[in-house]
Amino acid sequence: MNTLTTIPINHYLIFCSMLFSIGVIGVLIKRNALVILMSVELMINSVNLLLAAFSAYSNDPAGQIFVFFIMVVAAAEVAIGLAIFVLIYKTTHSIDIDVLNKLKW
Amino acid sequence: MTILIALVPLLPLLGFIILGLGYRGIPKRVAAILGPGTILISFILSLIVLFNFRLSPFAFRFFDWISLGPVSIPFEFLIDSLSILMMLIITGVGFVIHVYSIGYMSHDKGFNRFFAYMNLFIFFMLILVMSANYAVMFIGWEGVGLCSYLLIGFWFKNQQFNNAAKKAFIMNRIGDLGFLLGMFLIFTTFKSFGYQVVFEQAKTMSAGSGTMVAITMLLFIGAVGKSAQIPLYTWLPDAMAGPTPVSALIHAATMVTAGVYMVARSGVLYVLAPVTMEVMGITALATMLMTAAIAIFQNDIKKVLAYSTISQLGYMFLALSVGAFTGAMFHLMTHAFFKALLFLGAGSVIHALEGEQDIRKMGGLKNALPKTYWTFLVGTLAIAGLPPLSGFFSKDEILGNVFGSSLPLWVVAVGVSMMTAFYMFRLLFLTFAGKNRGSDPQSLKIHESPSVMTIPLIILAVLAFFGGFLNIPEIMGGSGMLKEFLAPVFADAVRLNQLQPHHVAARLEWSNMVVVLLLVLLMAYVAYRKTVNRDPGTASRNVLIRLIENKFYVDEVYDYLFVRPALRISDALQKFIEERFIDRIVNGTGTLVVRFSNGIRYLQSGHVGMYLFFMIIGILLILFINIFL
Amino acid sequence: MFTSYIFYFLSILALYSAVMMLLSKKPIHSVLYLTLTFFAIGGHYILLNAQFLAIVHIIVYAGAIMVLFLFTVMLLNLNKDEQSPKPIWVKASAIIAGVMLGMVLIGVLRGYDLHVMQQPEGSQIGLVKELGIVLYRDYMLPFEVSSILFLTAMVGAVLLGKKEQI
Amino acid sequence: MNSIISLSVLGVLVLFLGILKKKTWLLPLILVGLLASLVMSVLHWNMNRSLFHNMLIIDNSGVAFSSVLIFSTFLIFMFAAQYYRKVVRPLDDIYAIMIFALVGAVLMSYFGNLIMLFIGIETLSIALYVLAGSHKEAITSNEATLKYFLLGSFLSGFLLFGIALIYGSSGSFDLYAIHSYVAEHAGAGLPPMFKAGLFLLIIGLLFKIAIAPFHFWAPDVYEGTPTLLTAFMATVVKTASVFAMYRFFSITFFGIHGVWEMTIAVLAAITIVIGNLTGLYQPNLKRMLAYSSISHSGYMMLAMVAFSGRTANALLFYSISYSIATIAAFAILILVREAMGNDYFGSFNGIAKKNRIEAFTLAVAMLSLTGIPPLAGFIGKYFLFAAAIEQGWLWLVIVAIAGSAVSVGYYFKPIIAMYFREDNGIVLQVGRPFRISILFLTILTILLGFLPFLLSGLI
Amino acid sequence: MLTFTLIFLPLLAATGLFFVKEEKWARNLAFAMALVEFGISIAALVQYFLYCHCHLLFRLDWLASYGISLKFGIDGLSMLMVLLTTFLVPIIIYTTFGQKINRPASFYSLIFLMQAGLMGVFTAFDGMVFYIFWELALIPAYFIAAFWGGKDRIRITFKFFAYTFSGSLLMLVAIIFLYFRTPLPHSFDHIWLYASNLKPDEQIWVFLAFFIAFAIKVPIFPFHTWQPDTYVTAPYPGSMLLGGLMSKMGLFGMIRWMIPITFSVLNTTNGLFIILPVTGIVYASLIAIRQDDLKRLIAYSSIAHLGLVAAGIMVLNAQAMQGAMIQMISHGINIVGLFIIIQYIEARTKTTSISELGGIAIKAPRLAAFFMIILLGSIALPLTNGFVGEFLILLGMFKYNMVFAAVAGLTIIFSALYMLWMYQRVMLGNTNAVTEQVSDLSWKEMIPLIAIVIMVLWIGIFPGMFMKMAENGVGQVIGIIR
Repeated sequence: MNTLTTIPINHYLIFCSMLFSIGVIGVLIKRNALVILMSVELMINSVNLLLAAFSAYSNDPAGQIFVFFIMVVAAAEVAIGLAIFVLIYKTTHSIDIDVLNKLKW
Repeated sequence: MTILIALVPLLPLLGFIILGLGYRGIPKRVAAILGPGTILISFILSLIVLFNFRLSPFAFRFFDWISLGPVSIPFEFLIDSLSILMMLIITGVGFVIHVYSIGYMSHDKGFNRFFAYMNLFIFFMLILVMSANYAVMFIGWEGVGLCSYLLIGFWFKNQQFNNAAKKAFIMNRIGDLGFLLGMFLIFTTFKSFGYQVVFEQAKTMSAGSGTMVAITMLLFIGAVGKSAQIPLYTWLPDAMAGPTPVSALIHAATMVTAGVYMVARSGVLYVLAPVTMEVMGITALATMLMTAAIAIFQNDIKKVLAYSTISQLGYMFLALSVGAFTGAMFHLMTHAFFKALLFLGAGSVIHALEGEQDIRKMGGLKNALPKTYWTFLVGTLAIAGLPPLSGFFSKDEILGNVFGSSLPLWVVAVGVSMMTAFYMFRLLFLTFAGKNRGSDPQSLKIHESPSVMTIPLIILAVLAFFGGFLNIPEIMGGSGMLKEFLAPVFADAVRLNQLQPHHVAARLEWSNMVVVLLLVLLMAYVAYRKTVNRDPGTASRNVLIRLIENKFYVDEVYDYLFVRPALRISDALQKFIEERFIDRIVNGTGTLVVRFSNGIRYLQSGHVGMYLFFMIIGILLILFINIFL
Repeated sequence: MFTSYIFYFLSILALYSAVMMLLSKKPIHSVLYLTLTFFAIGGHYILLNAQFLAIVHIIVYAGAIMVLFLFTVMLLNLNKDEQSPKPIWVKASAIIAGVMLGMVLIGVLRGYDLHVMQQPEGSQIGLVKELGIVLYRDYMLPFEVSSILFLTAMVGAVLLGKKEQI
Repeated sequence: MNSIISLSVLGVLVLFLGILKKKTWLLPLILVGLLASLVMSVLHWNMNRSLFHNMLIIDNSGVAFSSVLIFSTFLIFMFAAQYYRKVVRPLDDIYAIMIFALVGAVLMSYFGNLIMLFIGIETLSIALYVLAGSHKEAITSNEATLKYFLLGSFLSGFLLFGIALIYGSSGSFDLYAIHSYVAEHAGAGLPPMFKAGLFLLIIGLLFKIAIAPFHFWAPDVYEGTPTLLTAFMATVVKTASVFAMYRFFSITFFGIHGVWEMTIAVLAAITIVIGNLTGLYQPNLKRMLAYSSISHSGYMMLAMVAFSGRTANALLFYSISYSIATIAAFAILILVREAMGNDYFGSFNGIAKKNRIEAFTLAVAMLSLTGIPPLAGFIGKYFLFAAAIEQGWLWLVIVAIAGSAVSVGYYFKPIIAMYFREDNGIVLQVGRPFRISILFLTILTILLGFLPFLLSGLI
Repeated sequence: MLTFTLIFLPLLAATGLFFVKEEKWARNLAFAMALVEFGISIAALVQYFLYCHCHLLFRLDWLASYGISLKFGIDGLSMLMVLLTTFLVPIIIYTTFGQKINRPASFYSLIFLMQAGLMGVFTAFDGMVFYIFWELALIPAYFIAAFWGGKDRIRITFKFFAYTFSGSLLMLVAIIFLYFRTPLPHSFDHIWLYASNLKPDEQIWVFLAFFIAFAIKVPIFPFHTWQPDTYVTAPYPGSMLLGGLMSKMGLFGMIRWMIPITFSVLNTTNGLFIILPVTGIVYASLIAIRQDDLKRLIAYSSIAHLGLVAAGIMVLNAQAMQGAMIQMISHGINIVGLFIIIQYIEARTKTTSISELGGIAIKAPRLAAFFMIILLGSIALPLTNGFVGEFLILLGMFKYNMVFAAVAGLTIIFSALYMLWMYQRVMLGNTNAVTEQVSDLSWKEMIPLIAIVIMVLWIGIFPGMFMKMAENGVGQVIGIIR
């Protein structure tokens, strides 16, 4: 397992960027709040991987610690997010983001 | 002495203050004493001054009026023969007219107010002539304008009269602006407003320089306004709206001659600006001719006299323009006498006819109003220039000088003299001779004025008769008293005058006199033939006469050229510039912001998707610009 | 060589399932694809010798979060097609924007050259022991503070979820 | 540090009290606890040390900032009783979450490590997602929380990406380490990866501050959120984020400017324009205050753009003046809304007649926000403008004053309504503590205007 | 200390009055306070003349680290303006006696707040403090006009506020900008600001910022459109404050700040900026001729008169500037007098429309007399206050440029034209249904007018004392220009 010598870090960077962009595209094109949240999770995961890669290649544990914290936070965020979706579903029977647009202008 | 001189203007002021503050509280009798009384004392004081006067000018200051670094304007009087002459005329004639007014205004509600204004007028007029510098003169200059305004509009219930008053004030103000600018130019040139300083320095300046011309022209504009010359004369006929004593005092004897006084006072400056002198001569000539012509066809007794006044003022300016300063002052004085007399006489007629002013409805008043008739006759003869009345001497002095200066001018002047004789006799005959053309009930009540009015008439008649003897020309064996008296004042001006009139041979002068006299008598006869026992309303009318009858349509032309455009411009400015341009820009900016705001708020569409999109675009731009550019 | 094959395999798997997550119409499919992506990322962690992260990742994401998602989908009965997908131009421009973002990021990161460790072989930082020491020595405070965060999330979720009205 | 602990304990205590159903104890406990925390926070003055391996850096600016945050929260809690007086249940959860949010905010003003920043932001954000939706039966509240959550979590992804890139290039999360990296590379120009990370991080913060084009959430969320919590959002959250940004810049870019200045200047200008212009057309006070808060974010960025030794103080002063005026405005809004049922300007018509103190408070608040001397808002603006002009950002200042001029248009709407329009005859129901609080805010606004030196030389 | 009291007392009065409930008390207290303030200003005058050239300085550190200190002082310029303010405020308060005022306590409180602002503006020797008081004076003015105003007041007064506030913001930028160009250590002190070192193009911008701010306040054509509406809609005391005092703030600001700092712009632009006020004189006069509303007519006349003053200030010579100072005082007194008279007329006839009036002089000769005297003052008849100022301004302008002086001099014709016409249509002629029942002034009503007439004549006949103050103040400014 000599990943660090065989795979240049650039590969990880590019991979993560692509993953991140796919997440962004997902956020932009989807109307279902749940899927949007999933796309956000994808973005965060790409960041996690990026941090882990940096951490591993520079032999510094801090990055991986950060990933750990991100996971913690992400879990909390998802919990809240899902609670919000459930709440909204109760009132509007939909989690389509475009249904709710009373507040504008 | 100082106190005496200070009292001369202060007494009328005191009179004004008491009458003004007391207004309704003071009984008429007190006002009748207080009003003329203060003037009488002033007159006596002036006489005392005269008798103590030793021909050397005498200046003294009371306090600093405006004083700022280089600009120092003391409230200062200058007493010399010229100002003493004017003081005497003002207080003397003023007193007489005040006395007359007691009778004339006796039935008027505004009796006290009238005397208050009259006293104020005397105060300002005295300031005007006594001042030692242009700025203080300007106080009087504007002050008399104010009093003129107040008195023309004395019967302020009548908006016609008010219009006349306003017109007088505005036209005067136009002249005043010229005067003011002239003053400024004097100050920037000579660093002072004081006569003595200015004249001392002016003497050293070369004649005909642009500055001098500008100064004198600007001052002359002031004189044109005040003394009702072309083009600013139209206010004076309208000013006849005021009570007749006002016309006599302000619009004949004193205020309107302020311009003449001012030019004479500034003689040193004027002789250094020949161009201005020429302009002045031409203006004077045109004014004389035009207004004399108009006077011939006027049917309002006071209007005739008003145009006559303008014409006579033209005479004075003509004299000034040839450098005959003494002549001008002399005529000013005699004119004050006989024109005041004529106005008061006219006032007596109007008083008797209870307000009727149209001479076509008069006639045959000779018997009903004997004292008025006789005094009026004296006035007419005086103004027509029959020897040995005052008008003869003063006119002769001017004509003599004009003759020596330029023959064409003389011819016109003589022509005007003839016209004067014609319209005055026409007036006289239409009013007093023949049958009464008025309605019958009117003629029943006609009665002579009370003696408080006739005595002033008689006094003035005496003055008009004998006033000329003050300055009997040398060829008639006179000593030229007035000339000598005024000589120190005009010495510099006469010495520096470039257009010195030629001295005319005595024989020629005599013959001129005779010619003029004969012509005047001829005109008197023509007037008699034309008027007596003829209905004045039926004369044939051609275009020229209609033109003159309508006063050359000058008022209409002014209305068309200045008044209406001004109003129209005012409306246009209000509507187009103010509301549609400036205010619209201001409001438009506001509206634009609001509109923009209304537009921009739709960015906030309420859709999360849109917000995400904008954010992504923002992020992209920020990254791209910062990293790749 | 072998590791690089694994790398490419995992990467392609991750990208593929990520794209499929977007393309699938039904939320439940999306959830499953995302889970697949997460597993692939977990593989990457192992590849990077970050064993602790790999384990936590699988437990937290695949185990907890994705199950939460699934529960929600079931709970809300969302397992049907999106009623009206976004208009095509919105999608197109979204994709253009996303692709541009990716290009910008790749452009930024492409030239990156990390100074490689002398002994990458001996790297033990990803192990539980190593990380534990660092976490409880240097990062003790954030560790403690995140309890506040959790507490907030907990209370918040209850607040939002419970029936009671305020 | 002590204040963080005490606040956390306070939050937990509040939850316990909720469990014990001691409703009446809640608010007094919170207020006392907040005051105690404030005291503890202030006691750190001149401590100047770093804790837990640079996780927290206690310095004077941090102390000042966190004190402001605690103080603002305290003020907001002063109005809580009135706002929730018809609610029967204990509300311990909402209060606890507010206090936890405050903990996050305080962390943001002490952080010395990006991890702490991240955790602080996320604590704050998660708490706010909940708070925004806490009025569950109101559909607007639902919408607010959904929008805030979606946009917030999306942007926190970018924030994280930025942190990752910064870590990748500088090799550390520690601010001092990053600073030494920046100082090392400042001469040759920072590598693109670091710059990208930097900007993504900044964007994450700009989102919280509501700078255009990341401001879109603000009006909608502010309007939908329960009013008391909107006040919290508009003041505590915004100032905490601005402080965090300042802290990040002041440590990592100490002595080195220019990398981010232009970007932020342009964004600030756009924000000022959009905030003020859009604010002009708003028919209700709450939404108008949202736009007002956006434009004020723009003004605060002026200080960031003109970065100097005085920036901290200018920000401090400005945020205090902004916070007290905004809180006062929201306080009156709470009253009027309670009486009239909506926040349209029409509801304010003629209330000055019967409610002099309330109208006066709102008027002073509006004037202070407009920046009329001698109120606190003017002094705050003056500091910002002066800083910007000193650094040569004249054009930005011109934009800012143009914005100020436009802002008169909406800040005067409530004043005109209250004082000059026909009376609608309402009498606001105001409790004594509430009235004392708003009076206190008004006096503070005036006092700070007259005696700005109390705060101006602090840090 | 007197200086401080002059500023602080109105503030105190404003705060105190706010809490007075009883209407009568508020009234009497306000009047008493105004008189006390007047007394203090007289004391300051005495002190000023006793120790001439001492500026009665008062200084207190405020924001020392930002170079701002509360520096106030009274020199010749300030003294004149302070006297004007303290003289007019009691008169204005007096005219409200007998009027029914909604919420009197707030009303008087605002008047005093405004007075405090004015005092600060006129005595500040520190740029930033000047600005602060400048705005402080605006707020009460706005509230007075908008709360107690007439028709369409909300829109009009808002325009007024927004317009003037925008202008002052420009000035704020200019002042701050100047601050960073002052010699080290930077300071807002006027001496430092005067010594600021500007590049030529910077000077133009600074000048423009100042000029626009002041021009809006005065107002100078074409920045005047807020003014006629505001004067019409504001209550009488408000119009008096605006016309009599607030407009002077702009002119005073020009002399105190704009001219000493950026006079070279005026030198290099060859009178470009003087064209505006001079145009305004003719423009506003022409518009005034056709106005039908008395207040609006006064408003336009005010634009014309103040345009002359502004032009006088900007020709940069001693006479014109001193004249401008005198004229500011005169205009303040006259316009307040005119507004008082219009107020009396409206109180009697319920209208200010000229075309509906007429013949009042028959019924109310005292009113007519006062009106005439004040009117004469405002059309600059010699021996009234208007003349002295206009005379000096025109003289100074004449030295600068004859054409400007000639055009500006048209004001003496135009002002007579519209004022007399107004007088004629309102006071003269015969009475009509509206004016039939007009009663004459009572003694109580005459008191303020008597005070004003005394000032009209005093300044007109013995302007020496005022000149001395103006000379002293202007002398410093001119000294800087040279």
